[in-house]
Amino acid sequence: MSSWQIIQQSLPLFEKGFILTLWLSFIGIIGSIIVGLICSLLKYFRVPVFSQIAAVYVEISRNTPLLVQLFFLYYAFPVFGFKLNAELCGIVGLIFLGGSYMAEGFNGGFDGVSKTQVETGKAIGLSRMQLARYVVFPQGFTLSVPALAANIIFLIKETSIFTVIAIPELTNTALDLIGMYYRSSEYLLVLVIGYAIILIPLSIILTLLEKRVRYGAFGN
Amino acid sequence: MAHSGINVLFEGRNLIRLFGGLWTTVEIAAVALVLGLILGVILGVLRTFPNRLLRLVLRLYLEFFRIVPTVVLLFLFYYILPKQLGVNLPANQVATLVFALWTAAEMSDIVRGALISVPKHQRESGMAIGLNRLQLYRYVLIPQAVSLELPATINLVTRVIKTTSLLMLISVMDVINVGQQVVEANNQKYPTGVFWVYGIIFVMYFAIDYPLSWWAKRMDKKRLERANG
Amino acid sequence: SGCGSSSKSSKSASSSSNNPSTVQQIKKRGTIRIAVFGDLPPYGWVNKQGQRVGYDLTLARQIAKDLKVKPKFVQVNANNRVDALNSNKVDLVLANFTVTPQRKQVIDFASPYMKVSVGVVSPKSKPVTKVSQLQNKSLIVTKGTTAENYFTTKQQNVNLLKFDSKTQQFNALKNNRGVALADDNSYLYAWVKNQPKFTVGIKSIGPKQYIAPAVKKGNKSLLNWTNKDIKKLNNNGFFEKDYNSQLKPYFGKEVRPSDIVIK
Amino acid sequence: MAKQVIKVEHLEKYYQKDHILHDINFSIDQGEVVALLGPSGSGKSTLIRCLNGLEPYQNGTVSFNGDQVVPTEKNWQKLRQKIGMVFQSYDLFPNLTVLDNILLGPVKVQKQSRETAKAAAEKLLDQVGLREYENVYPRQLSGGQKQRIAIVRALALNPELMLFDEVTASLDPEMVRGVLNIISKLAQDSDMTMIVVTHEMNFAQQIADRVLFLEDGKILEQTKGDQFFKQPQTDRAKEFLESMDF
Amino acid sequence: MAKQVIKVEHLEKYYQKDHILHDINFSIDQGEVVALLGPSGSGKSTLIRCLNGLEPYQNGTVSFNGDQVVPTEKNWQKLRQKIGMVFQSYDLFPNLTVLDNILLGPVKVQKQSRETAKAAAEKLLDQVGLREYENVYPRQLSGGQKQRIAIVRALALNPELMLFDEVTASLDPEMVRGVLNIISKLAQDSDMTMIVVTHEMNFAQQIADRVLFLEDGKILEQTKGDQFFKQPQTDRAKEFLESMDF
Ligand SMILES: Nc1ncnc2c1ncn2[C@@H]1O[C@H](COP(=O)(O)OP(=O)(O)OP(=O)(O)O)[C@@H](O)[C@H]1O
Ligand SMILES: Nc1ncnc2c1ncn2[C@@H]1O[C@H](COP(=O)(O)OP(=O)(O)OP(=O)(O)O)[C@@H](O)[C@H]1O
Ligand SMILES: [Mg+2]
Ligand SMILES: [Mg+2]
Repeated sequence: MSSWQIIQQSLPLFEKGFILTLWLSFIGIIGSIIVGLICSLLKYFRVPVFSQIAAVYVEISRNTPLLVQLFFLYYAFPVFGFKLNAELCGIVGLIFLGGSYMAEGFNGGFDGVSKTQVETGKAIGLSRMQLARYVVFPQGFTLSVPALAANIIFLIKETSIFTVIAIPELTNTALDLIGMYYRSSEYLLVLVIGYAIILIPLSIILTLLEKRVRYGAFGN
Repeated sequence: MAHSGINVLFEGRNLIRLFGGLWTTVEIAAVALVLGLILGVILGVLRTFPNRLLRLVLRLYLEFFRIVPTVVLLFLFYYILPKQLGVNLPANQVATLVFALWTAAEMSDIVRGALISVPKHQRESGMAIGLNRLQLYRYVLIPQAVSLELPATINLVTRVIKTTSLLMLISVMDVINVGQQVVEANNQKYPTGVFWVYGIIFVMYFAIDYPLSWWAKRMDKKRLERANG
Repeated sequence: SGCGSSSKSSKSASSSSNNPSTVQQIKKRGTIRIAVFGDLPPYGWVNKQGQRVGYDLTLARQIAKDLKVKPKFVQVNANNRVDALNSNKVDLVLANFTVTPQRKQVIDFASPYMKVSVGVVSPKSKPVTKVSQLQNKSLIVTKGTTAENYFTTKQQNVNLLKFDSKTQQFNALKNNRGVALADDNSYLYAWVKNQPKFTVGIKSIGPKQYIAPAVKKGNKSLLNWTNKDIKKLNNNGFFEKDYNSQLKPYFGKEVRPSDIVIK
Repeated sequence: MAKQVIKVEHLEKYYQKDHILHDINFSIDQGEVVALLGPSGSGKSTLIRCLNGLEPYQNGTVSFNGDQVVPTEKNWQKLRQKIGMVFQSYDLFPNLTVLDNILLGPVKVQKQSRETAKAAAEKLLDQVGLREYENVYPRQLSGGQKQRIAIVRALALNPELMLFDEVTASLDPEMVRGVLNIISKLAQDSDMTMIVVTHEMNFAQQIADRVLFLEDGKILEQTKGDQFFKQPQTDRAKEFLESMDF
Repeated sequence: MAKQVIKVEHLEKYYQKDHILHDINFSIDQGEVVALLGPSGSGKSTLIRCLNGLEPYQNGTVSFNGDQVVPTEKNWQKLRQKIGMVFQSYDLFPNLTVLDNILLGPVKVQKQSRETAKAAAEKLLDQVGLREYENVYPRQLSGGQKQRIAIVRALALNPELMLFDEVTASLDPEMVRGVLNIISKLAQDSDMTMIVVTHEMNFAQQIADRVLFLEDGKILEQTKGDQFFKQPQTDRAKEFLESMDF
């Protein structure tokens, strides 16, 4: 069979994997942003106990590989009767990892708001809440956009690791086909193209967004 | 029962083997980092040169490594390189090569970013005393860029170390692969062994990466304070 | 096109004189690189002392000994056995490699040394004894195995959960991630012996199949040598000895040497 | 006797181990304009930042309108509505329009109605000649314009005390004049109590009722405005004045 | 007749579409000190940056010692050894000690031996009163000290022409004087040819043999120093001078 036929025959399977990759990434990213924002807010408002818990979580999550996190969730936790299906494991794992990355992104933005801006806000009598609402958050979100964009791309790529817990996303599909039909060049090519189709347009969109946001708020 | 599962680590040479696997991991990461960081600095410098073609080529190199997930990179290099190009390397060296090239790509962007954020007047002062381009980079720009980029570089290092967990997929006897062997070989005696084996691997990665992240964070904080104060 | 022609030329080059895996080359090098499993007791695994042992490993060492070279083991998963050969990572695969028509197209098998067929293991509490019980249920397999191939092509309404390694697939079964697991029956016998809660409910489906050493396509030199060596080993009873030392302790009473060893 | 707006007694300030302000004592009456002069690093900024609680101090007291401030963040936050402050850097909020910058305090902090606050703000904008810019974003303004808006923003809260910290230091020389003019006018026409840190001696001479001369965190002299510039009491102040004009 | 050090003819400079410098013509004789004055944004920095090739220009010529400069990067790089330049921001290299900052040019560019260069550098350091700082890093210096070192660094190459671009603009007021003194001394005692951009009118008056007054990228007038300050020829210059002192 020619390479082209091989590729054509595999396309329906890849399409399924592609959609799954997109879908898992989407949920994972939304979840990560929510978790990250919560952690970041806990830190910003120095909520006792919870902010410490969030800090510990962030460190654990940031400093261990997703693969090991997934192994834990998927293989080790069920030993103690805590069992999630593979897709849920993947999503939980991705959010567990992404939450801390997003939290760091938001923190960076909030910390990046200049000290004089904060002091100016205080000087006109804004309360801590008001300072956050009118000064720190609007400027901080803008500042964190580049980091968040980088995290989004990063998380999408991390879904390739889901292959180890038998989720038939893109990478898993390719490795599986290679195992059955031994045409690794063709399948890996399709795989790379699959990621490129997702990531190239996305990275262009995010870059544009970054530029726009930056100009919108800090043209000075 | 759960508590006794931990003994799986102390059976035979299991623990030593796990550390041996970790050593393989660290070794690959270390060599890849040394090579990748050096190459990355060179590429980063080249990316600040005015030559458009050069910049385009290096940019494409970066984007390729950015877009293709590391798992896929590993498979590409492990299987495709030998077939299409006739270069044949054992798994550990393939892994080292992939990680080095990936590190270089990411590093080139960090270096470029740091170089262009060295204040413009520093570059111009250098030019004003007659330094040529090489001298400008050698005495003025690179030394200053290094201190600007250090936190980002350390973060890259932690990422590379974490990503070595993928080595298990291409027949490298890394800590996770050894972990799987241990789990399988002791399955019957220690049904909860899987928890402890993956647990210690988790702790190992954390123990390596956390101090590095902490260091990077502290430096970033200091820089922020300096910028603000 | 250009791409195709370059791959063709490299292929022809690798099957001719500069093939690094000829007997001559191997002897010159002094080591033979053999792909084995690392997590499949009792065929290819690593014991708690860190030694590679098992039925395949004993054979591998014997082959190296007969070649008068040292063995160098490369651990593989089922789905990279073919590529390990094709990308010249190894000279020989001794990783429970089942002979199939598709595989024969891309690599060369030597004479078989073991018989198997696909079996299905399931919990004793909910045993699966007929393939029809698997309709629309999740069945655990490892990527690149004959079991996966069989179910993908012959039983398309079974949902497959595909894993990379044996460790992962057995763990998944223990965690009830599927109703059953399909793999070569010989491993399943060994595995259930240690797992009293599970049973090999379907002992054999599909055709009887053979396990054989594999070499890169066109590597006549090593192929012929291996065939001769297997014949010799068969004649002097090596495989029975290997069976008795490596496999017997892991199997229950339901397995006899003649189920496995080719006479 | 005029009402005492602010009174500082035995104020001491440390940064970690560094002793920055030493036993600061002074008080300012309503309507008085005090210039705070002194070499760079003498502690001028630190002192006026202590006066609206942006810097914590380790000892001594600050009283406002006769009431000693219990230095909690909450108390300071309330007081800051009565103490306007303008900084050296043009510190407008880049994410808000000029008008929203000005209204933030009156509307969100003082809970004035937007209409009232807006009317007042527009009057102030008229005074600084920037009424037409009310709907633009700060990035579209020049440095001098930004700084004038910052003054308006502080005034919009109707403060009883205004603190100016080198408000012209980062302006282009040609822009300086407009901003100083506005402060002069404010000092002369209104009854505003002010503390002004500046390096523009001519300007200081023109507006100051009194001069506090600070060095190394100590008040070296407190002298009437005219007298300070003609006949400073200390040698250090004399030397300082000389160095200030080439 | 004195030697003509630099001559500019019909110089035109654009940033993309913006026409920044319009038909600039002037020349400077050896030993002459020219003050380049003008409002912010008038193109002063751009002009002097064109004179040592830091900015490319689109039309016209620059001649140095009678030779027209063929504007390639290589040529400029050689010429820059003869043209010292000091910028507004303290632009010492933070990664090198004071001495290494100064020696970088003489040793690496001019290939002098380190000993010779060091002896010369120390002499210059003595002149600006900073000999004892030769082994410290720039961050340990005050702004005025840094700027004096920057001047020494430029002088160490023994340039025939010195360009100063608002060298005191980011200094604390008390520091300004020391730096200006050094430039004055250089202007008066040595035979150095200089172009000085400054906003300190007293200083300009004191050192300038001639004033070039720039507005909107055009030279509005070229007048003898004394005369410019007493009796500027154009109204715009008069207005400018008035705005500069409060
Ligand atoms: N955050 C800080 N941490 C430590 N020391 C500080 C801090 N801020 C200021 N200082 C020190 O406090 C002293 C007074 O500083 P301050 O800014 O009040 O001086 P200043 O009189 O306003 O000077 P300038 O005229 O330059 O604005 C200086 O010695 C300074 O180094
Ligand atoms: N890199 C640039 N790109 C586009 N326009 C520029 C650039 N640099 C300067 N300009 C413009 O060129 C004009 C002249 O600028 P220049 O810095 O030479 O003025 P200047 O007289 O030195 O002002 P100042 O006194 O503020 O230093 C200004 O209108 C400025 O906006
Ligand atoms: Mg100050
Ligand atoms: Mg300028």
